[in-house]
Amino acid sequence: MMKRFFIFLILAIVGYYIVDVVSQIPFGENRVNVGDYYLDKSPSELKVSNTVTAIVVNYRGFDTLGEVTVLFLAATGLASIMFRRKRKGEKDIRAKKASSRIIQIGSQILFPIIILLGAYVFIHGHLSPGGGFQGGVIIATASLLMLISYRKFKVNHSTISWIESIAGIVFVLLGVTGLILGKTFLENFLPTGELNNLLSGGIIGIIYVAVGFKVAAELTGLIDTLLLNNRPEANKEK
Amino acid sequence: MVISPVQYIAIPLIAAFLIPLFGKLNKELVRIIPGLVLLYLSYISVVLMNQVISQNTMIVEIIAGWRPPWGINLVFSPFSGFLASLFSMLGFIIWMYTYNFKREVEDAQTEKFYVLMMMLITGTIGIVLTGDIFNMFVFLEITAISAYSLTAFYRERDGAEAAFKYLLVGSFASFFILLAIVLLYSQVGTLNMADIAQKMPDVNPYMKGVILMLFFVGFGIEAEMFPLNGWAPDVYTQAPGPIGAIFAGMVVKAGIYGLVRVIFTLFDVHEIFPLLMIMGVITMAVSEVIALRQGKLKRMLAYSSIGQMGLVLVAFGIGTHEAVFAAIFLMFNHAVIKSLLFLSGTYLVYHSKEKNISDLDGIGKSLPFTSFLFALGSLAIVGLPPFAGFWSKLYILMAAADVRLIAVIAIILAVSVVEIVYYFRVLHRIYFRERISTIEIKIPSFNAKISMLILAIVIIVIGVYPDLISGLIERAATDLLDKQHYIQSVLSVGLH
Amino acid sequence: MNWLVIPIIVLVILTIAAAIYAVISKNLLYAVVSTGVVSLGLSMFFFILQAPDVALTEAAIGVALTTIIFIITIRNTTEIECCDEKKSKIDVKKGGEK
Amino acid sequence: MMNEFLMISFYGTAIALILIGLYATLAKKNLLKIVIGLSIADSGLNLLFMAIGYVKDGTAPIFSAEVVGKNVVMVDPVPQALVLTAIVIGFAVTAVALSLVMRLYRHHNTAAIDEIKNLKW
Repeated sequence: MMKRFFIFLILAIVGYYIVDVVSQIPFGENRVNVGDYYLDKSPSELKVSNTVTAIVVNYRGFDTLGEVTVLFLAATGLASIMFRRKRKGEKDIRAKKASSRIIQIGSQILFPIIILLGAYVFIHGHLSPGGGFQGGVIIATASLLMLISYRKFKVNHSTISWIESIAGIVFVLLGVTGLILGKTFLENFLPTGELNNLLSGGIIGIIYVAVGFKVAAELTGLIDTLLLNNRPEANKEK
Repeated sequence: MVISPVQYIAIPLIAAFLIPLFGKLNKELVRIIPGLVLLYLSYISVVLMNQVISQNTMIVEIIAGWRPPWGINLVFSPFSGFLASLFSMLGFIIWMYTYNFKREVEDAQTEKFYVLMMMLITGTIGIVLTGDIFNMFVFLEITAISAYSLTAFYRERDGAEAAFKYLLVGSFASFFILLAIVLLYSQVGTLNMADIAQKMPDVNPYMKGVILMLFFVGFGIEAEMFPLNGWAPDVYTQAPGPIGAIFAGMVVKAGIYGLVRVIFTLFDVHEIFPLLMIMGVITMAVSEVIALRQGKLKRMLAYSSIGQMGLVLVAFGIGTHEAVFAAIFLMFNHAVIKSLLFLSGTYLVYHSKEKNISDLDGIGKSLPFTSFLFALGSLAIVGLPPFAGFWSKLYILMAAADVRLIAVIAIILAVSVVEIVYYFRVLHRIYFRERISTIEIKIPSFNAKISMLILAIVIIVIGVYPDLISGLIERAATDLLDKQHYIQSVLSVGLH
Repeated sequence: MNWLVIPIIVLVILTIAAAIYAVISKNLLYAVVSTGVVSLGLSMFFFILQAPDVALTEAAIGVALTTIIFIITIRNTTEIECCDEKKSKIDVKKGGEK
Repeated sequence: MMNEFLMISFYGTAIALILIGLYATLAKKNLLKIVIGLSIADSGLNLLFMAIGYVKDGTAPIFSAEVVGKNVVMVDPVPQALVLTAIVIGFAVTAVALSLVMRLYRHHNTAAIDEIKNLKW
């Protein structure tokens, strides 16, 4: 009872101040801030039509590098947390029973389509909404579909870690290349091309594709780790 | 390629992405690569620190070719550079300790352990080096996620429970920090810390106060401030020993860095200083008293660590140049000494199930070297001469005396007595009791001995010649207090 | 100007109601699904706020992936929230629900 | 008028989500409910940030062929980029939290906080 009272007290205080502060922030107003600069420079200098992509990959590309690292660490940490010794003769069992034929055929048809969609999304990240993260997630969803509909569908962890590592290294090395060429880390060193053209924006497109591969590989690995653990008898372990 | 601060982040990242591949080639590479990386980071620390001190500047590195406030930048100033160097060197020493640690752990797990450990260190370095507030949040999350996973590393302990607790509290911290960043952005329209500092006088004071409180709570959790430190003792107890040393030596220091950077540079609001001091005093007094009652060695060390953090907060709360100097000195000392205590303490209770202090009876004879180093660390941390801890405590007392804070001095002295009592209780058990327990004894490996020895030598050398390092710390304190210089150096980069 | 009003009101109510239901529901599976609904509402909010990038991300991560990993977790653990028998007994004595 | 309506609905929803999420995290005894609470609170924060970046009558910050060369108002792209990052980070934290929940369940065979008390809470 006492605890509940304290919780409501804390919530009341936090709530009061948030409401009070937020209501002082004018809504819908065009403030002077760094965003204007990006809106100004992104189409004219970087030739990237999607300003959000320009910010995510170039202006604040360092954040994105950190973000990819966060996902990488989450996948690593999750595998470390869920790690269990295999008992003798134990095999990886995923779902209890195989899905119905309809689902299997359906996912077989959908799988390549979803992969294509994901690839499209991250290749066009600098032109239209979407990009490496969204595309990567879409591809991961496709492999999830296969994982749940086929009992024997195996994710090759070796391939995944190759893709993951290479994509990550491509990202960092593209950054370091800028440094070697006498510019700064992650600075664009390729010609920027024409606005609204697939080959525009210099290294932005390449980085976003690398991010897409990395995110897709990481999330697929992450879901597979979670699913492998998915068996009732595992719960009884002490 | 010229040496530049961005290598602090880029090199460990490449290594982290490569380790899973190298792990397939050779199991030993997984253990060696992080060491090489940390050694290289220590090397660039020396070069950059030398450059900063001799040219009396700060190195501001632009990333992606956009100068501040539009791009992200890294600032290697005397203060942040000092901490980054400390973290990389301490990281290397701790790596040396872990090299032969727990060889029985499976290969797949070893690989993850090293990736996470290296990224934990990199995350803390990123927090201190970055000049962008949102980027700091990202690095905070990198640190946090590696920390959660490492806390739950051992399956035979209650690590998952401690990690969940840590995750819960840590998520609150990042929630508050992110909320503060959001509100700050709505007020100043920028994320670069120098730019924020410059535009801060225009923000209305009420808004400023609320945002500062949010930052205060958020970073306070990371810095183990009372009453937000419930996670710390469990995490220290459950995490692997060397990781405990990293938590005490680096993660918490990075939290303190965030707190003081926000208070001193971003906001420069002097009204917060008394609050900082009061929170520090409470943190110190409460946790040291609790430490007195602990039966488990690592819990005791954890509470002692919280207490020392309280002392750091008190010193920053005094706010004068001398006090800030003393606070940074104490941060350095605490990082080194508490690491030594955790590293040696881990071997003292290696096979003990309960990790109780009572298991230590008479261990001084069976593990003379480790026990000696533990004793040395204990003497240093309570502030006895001629060890490093003495000087920082003395400077803090002097700084407090300068501004006539008699009550604070009295509390610090009283707390020191408590500290002496509980550390000597442990030493008494180690040296003046007969060994009765039948717990197996683990002899530290050679590299672990070397790494502990290096820390001990640092403690003694700094204790005898504090001037070796006080020059650097003096510059760090000046840097932290000189907000205008920071703003100018960052915003003028790349103008010509 | 006004064609947006009704959809927004519906969206606000839907999102908040789903959030509240996610918190109070005793069945964790329902709670997780309503968290997904919150994400869906959020993604529509982002679309209205002219942020297609974020809307797409929220739809992909918040609605799909987060819900999936929650469901995997529930399949591995338990579906029912309340495990505290003592407390529910007291509730019964007091004449609480059920 | 419309502007006030939008302000109240966006800010209001965001704050409501934040408070509901925080309540669940603080008051609930079930580990999964706590994680759900965290994720709802994060969502609220993201919405708040997006609402702050909104500009009246602005379009999405994408210079597609129809927009180039015309004088259009665009919404602030920075919050969008940051929220993108925040969503991904939130997902990572949720994933780690859930794996911890599963491990706790394996050990204790329960997801109730009251029954997992090997350490002091």
